[in-house]
Amino acid sequence: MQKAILFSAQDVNAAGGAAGRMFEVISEDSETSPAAGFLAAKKLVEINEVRAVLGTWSSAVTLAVAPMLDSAGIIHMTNAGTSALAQANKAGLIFRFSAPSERTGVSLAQGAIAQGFKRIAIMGINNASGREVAEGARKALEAAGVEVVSEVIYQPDQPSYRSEIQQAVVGKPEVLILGSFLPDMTIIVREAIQSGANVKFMAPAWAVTPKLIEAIGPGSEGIMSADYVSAHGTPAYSAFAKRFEDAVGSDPSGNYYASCAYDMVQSLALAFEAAGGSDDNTVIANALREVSSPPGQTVSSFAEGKRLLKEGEKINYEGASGPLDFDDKGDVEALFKLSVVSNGEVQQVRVLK
Amino acid sequence: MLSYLLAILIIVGVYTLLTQCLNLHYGFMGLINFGVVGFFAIGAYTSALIAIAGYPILLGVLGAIVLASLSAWPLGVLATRLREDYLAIVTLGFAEVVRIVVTSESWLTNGVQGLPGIPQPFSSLGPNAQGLAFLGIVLACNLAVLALIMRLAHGPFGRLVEAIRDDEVAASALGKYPTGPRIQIFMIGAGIAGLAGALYGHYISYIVPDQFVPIVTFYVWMAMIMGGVGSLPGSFIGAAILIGLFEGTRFIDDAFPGSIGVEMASLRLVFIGLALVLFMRFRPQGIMGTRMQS
Amino acid sequence: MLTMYFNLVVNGIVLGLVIGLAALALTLVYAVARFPNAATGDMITVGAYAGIGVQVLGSRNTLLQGSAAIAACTILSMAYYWFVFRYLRGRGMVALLLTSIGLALFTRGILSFFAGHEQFVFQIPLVEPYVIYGVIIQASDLWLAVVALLSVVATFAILFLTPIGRRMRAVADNRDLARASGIRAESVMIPLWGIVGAVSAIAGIILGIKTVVMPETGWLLLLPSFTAMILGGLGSPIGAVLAGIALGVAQEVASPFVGFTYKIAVSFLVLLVLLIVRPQGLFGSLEEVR
Amino acid sequence: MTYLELRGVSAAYQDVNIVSNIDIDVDEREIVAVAGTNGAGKSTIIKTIMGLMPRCRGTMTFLGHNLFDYAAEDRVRLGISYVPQVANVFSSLTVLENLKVVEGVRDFPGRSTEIFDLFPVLAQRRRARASSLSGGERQQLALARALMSKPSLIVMDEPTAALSPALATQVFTMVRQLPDIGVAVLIVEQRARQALAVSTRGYILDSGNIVMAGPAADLLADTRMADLYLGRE
Repeated sequence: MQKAILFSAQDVNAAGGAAGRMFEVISEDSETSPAAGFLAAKKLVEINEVRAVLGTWSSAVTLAVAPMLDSAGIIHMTNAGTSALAQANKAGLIFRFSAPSERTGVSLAQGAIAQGFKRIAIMGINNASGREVAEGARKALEAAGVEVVSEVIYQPDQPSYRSEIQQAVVGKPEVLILGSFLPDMTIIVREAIQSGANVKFMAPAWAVTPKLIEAIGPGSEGIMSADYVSAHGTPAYSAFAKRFEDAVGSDPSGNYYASCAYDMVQSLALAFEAAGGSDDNTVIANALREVSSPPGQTVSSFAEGKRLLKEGEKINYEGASGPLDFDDKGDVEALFKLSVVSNGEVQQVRVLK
Repeated sequence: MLSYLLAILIIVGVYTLLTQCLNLHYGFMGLINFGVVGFFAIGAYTSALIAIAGYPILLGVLGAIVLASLSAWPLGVLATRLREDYLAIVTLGFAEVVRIVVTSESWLTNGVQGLPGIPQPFSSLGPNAQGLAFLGIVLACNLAVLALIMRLAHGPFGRLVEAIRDDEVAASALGKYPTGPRIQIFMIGAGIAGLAGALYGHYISYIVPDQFVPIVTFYVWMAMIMGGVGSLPGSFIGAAILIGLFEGTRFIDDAFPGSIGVEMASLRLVFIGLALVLFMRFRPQGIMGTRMQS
Repeated sequence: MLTMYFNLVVNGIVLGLVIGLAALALTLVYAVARFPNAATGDMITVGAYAGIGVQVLGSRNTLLQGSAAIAACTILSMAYYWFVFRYLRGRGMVALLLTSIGLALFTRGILSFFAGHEQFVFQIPLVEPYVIYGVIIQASDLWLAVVALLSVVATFAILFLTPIGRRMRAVADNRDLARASGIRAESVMIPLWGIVGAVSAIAGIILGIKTVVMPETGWLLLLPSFTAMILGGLGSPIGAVLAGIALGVAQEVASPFVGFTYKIAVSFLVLLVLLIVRPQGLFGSLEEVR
Repeated sequence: MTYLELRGVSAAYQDVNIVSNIDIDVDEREIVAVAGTNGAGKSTIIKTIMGLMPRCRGTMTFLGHNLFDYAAEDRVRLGISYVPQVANVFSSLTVLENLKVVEGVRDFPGRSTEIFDLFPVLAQRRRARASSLSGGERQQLALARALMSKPSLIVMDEPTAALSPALATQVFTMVRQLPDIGVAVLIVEQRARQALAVSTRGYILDSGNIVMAGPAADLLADTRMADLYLGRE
């Protein structure tokens, strides 16, 4: 993620910077600990005098730094999925580049229904994200009149989840919706296969990565994932992916957040350009909404957008991670796709409405 | 700049309180408390919940102290009966149970989502003045605790402890320290940690179970060891070095941009681990301390 | 219904074997050095990463991976003793424990610096389980049980059938008497720390195969292993292993009643009750007979 | 010939001297008793000789070797064996293991068989855990282990402390036989009269100082000493 941000900033600076100013990236480590994140952000704001903080993804860290950034008037771009973020967004300076976890849960449920499953069980890791995914899925299933066979919330960092799996599959579900992260998902799927549970798996895209497929091997065929429609396959994404791989040396598809991080910097730069380099972050934030939403000519990089802005055109940034049309709460409009692992790759099946 | 400095000093102040708690437990009484973070969590949650419910912050802080002390009572009773290393693991387990409870009982604690929006005192003053005022409170709390511990140490019970410690024969004759005061001391210490938790919650304004993991306890032990076991000024110095280590490493990255990045977290762990080992090996009495109890 | 409980028991035994192996490594150190060695958890992690290292170099042979892990951990463990713990003898439990925590953090920092925070996985084929009257037994768990059992047996053979093992137990029993009888403590301690390393390595490989390998892998196992060590009677190797299994079973069988988030607290509760009722541990110990 | 020679030896815990300025000699095939009341510092002298006291001063030689040059575990190799007062056996080991564990120390393989000939009681219980032995049997085992290394000198710390008078007499009988197999003995005892009765020479220790020394018979005959230190019969 950090690499994607640096890469993106280089792009901006190579295009002559935004409103005549170059971007400088200073990175701090939140250790995914709220207290450390708080002090890290405080240091960025006070010592490095940054204008925007990008790339927080842990819900706990994001919620810990949000009020402080908010009162200091700093733009905050995040991937955190927690629903509590909306409350913290008082000044309209928070932008979330991915969907809320609960919404991911809903789309998993929709995906399961769309695939024709009747008996569905839910497992969620006991943290903010896992619980919200599980909750979203359950609510959506109940609303659609589909029975939830069982729901299990499990503790993180256990050496084995056999009993949890046993509990989840006791009602013989056809599919298991997992509100999981990669490590626990890896263990659960492996244990489930090895204990002969005849069930399919479905999880948020952040857990269904090439790492997972590598870890499970052939057994990973058919694992489904749902996520926010990224621009996978679009020219914007392909261009980004190729250049990213050349520059950084790794394939960004392995890291869900790489494209988000790239877009954060690009869109911020466009907003800065559009706002004429204003020193007021509220102006920038409003400009950000404008340059990323219709109406306007679609662009997918800062360089392209900058040129159009110079010509006085309206633009609409559609990034490598998706169309990015922010609403008042700073959330993007959620449009989800269902993917499935086949031939060892995550392949898109359909878009979920 | 000022506000960042204030933030660091406030966190140092909170850790100083925790270190004072441990100094009272271990440095003074020889009780091996590996559950400091449990009392810290109880304090933070109690005060936050009371304040969020709309009661005055002061009431929350008082509640934090009282509840943390009360929760220490059964452990204190146990402490008088258990071998020292058993107590260590019992307290460690206690802190883990506290964390599991606040994680699980989401009707009360909002579980893994954490409690956002904890009321902050002086929030109308603007960041710098607020930080300054908060630092004043933290300082005052530390001084009050210091005075309390001094009184305990120089009171009749403190003299008894001192006498027993210096006289091997008396120690073996009496067996252990008298039970009643031992439990009281344990509870008072826990109250101090509860106070630290309350201050911490109101300052950061957001608490979540992830903040109360066992490693926090070990950090406090580190601060005590570095400062010097049994030394009260050492509590402050130890806490300051600890936070200094954490925050200082942030600036390495500024000096050499892009050189280390996320690997910094690993290096920080290496530094802290190494510091602990070297201190134990070469200066077990800490910076301020004169003796190491074993 | 009954099948469910049988399955939970099986789950508990599997979990308990992993905990028990870690507790065995802990208790061996406790027996001779009288402190809970918090660096054990990260030693286990080192074992897992050593195995992964072999895999990265191209070999999927578990035996080879295990040997590498044992070699790495044995050397590291002896180095811990030689460069650190040797100098701290007689400093008291707390000093040694804190030092071991320092070593634990240090080790984890080094590991994550070089290996990063992303997970690694042992590439093993996933196979269907044996189902006996509804009780599910995974092939890999059978292997795990065999290996765990073998390592316990090997440890016992060394301790009880060899001259060096005899001397280790003598030093553990009464260090002063051993020295005054002419037993060089040092010549006993180094192989003992080596064994501790080897046991940790095996626990690491097993844990790695069962789960995923990350820098925190072993550290997270520490608290249940501490509990098992006390439960088994400090310093009692057989007690540690049995207590590990007992804890695992108690935790899993309790889960239908207390839920999956509270099941971890069960082991703490068991410990608390035991300490009040029977402070010398379930299986007695060196402490008891001294 | 002088086996063991202590000259001006002091030993301290932290900064407090427990014994000061002690002179003791033990000659070939001699039994020497150090008698004194509880807390006189008897055990400290033994521990000093065995290298188990952290702080000591003075000179201490054994067969011409400066003992301070040798770590505790190496003093055995010079030919000194130790029978401590309490915790005198490895209680979690069996009787046989208690003997075998020191087999490699001076390398007399098969020595345990010879020892079992000397101690038939132990031979019967060779598979038993030492913790299951009676007090008298433990004392025998401790002595047996001390003999494993064919020592020239055995130092014994109150071997009869926890024993009944009958068993104590048994132990003293055993001690009396040791010079016959070429072993000198240094024994500290509270049962001073009995100890002196089997000894050739004796020292009386009080508050860490030697207050009287001489042939055992003379000490026993000295009525002043008898009143003060030996207790009335």
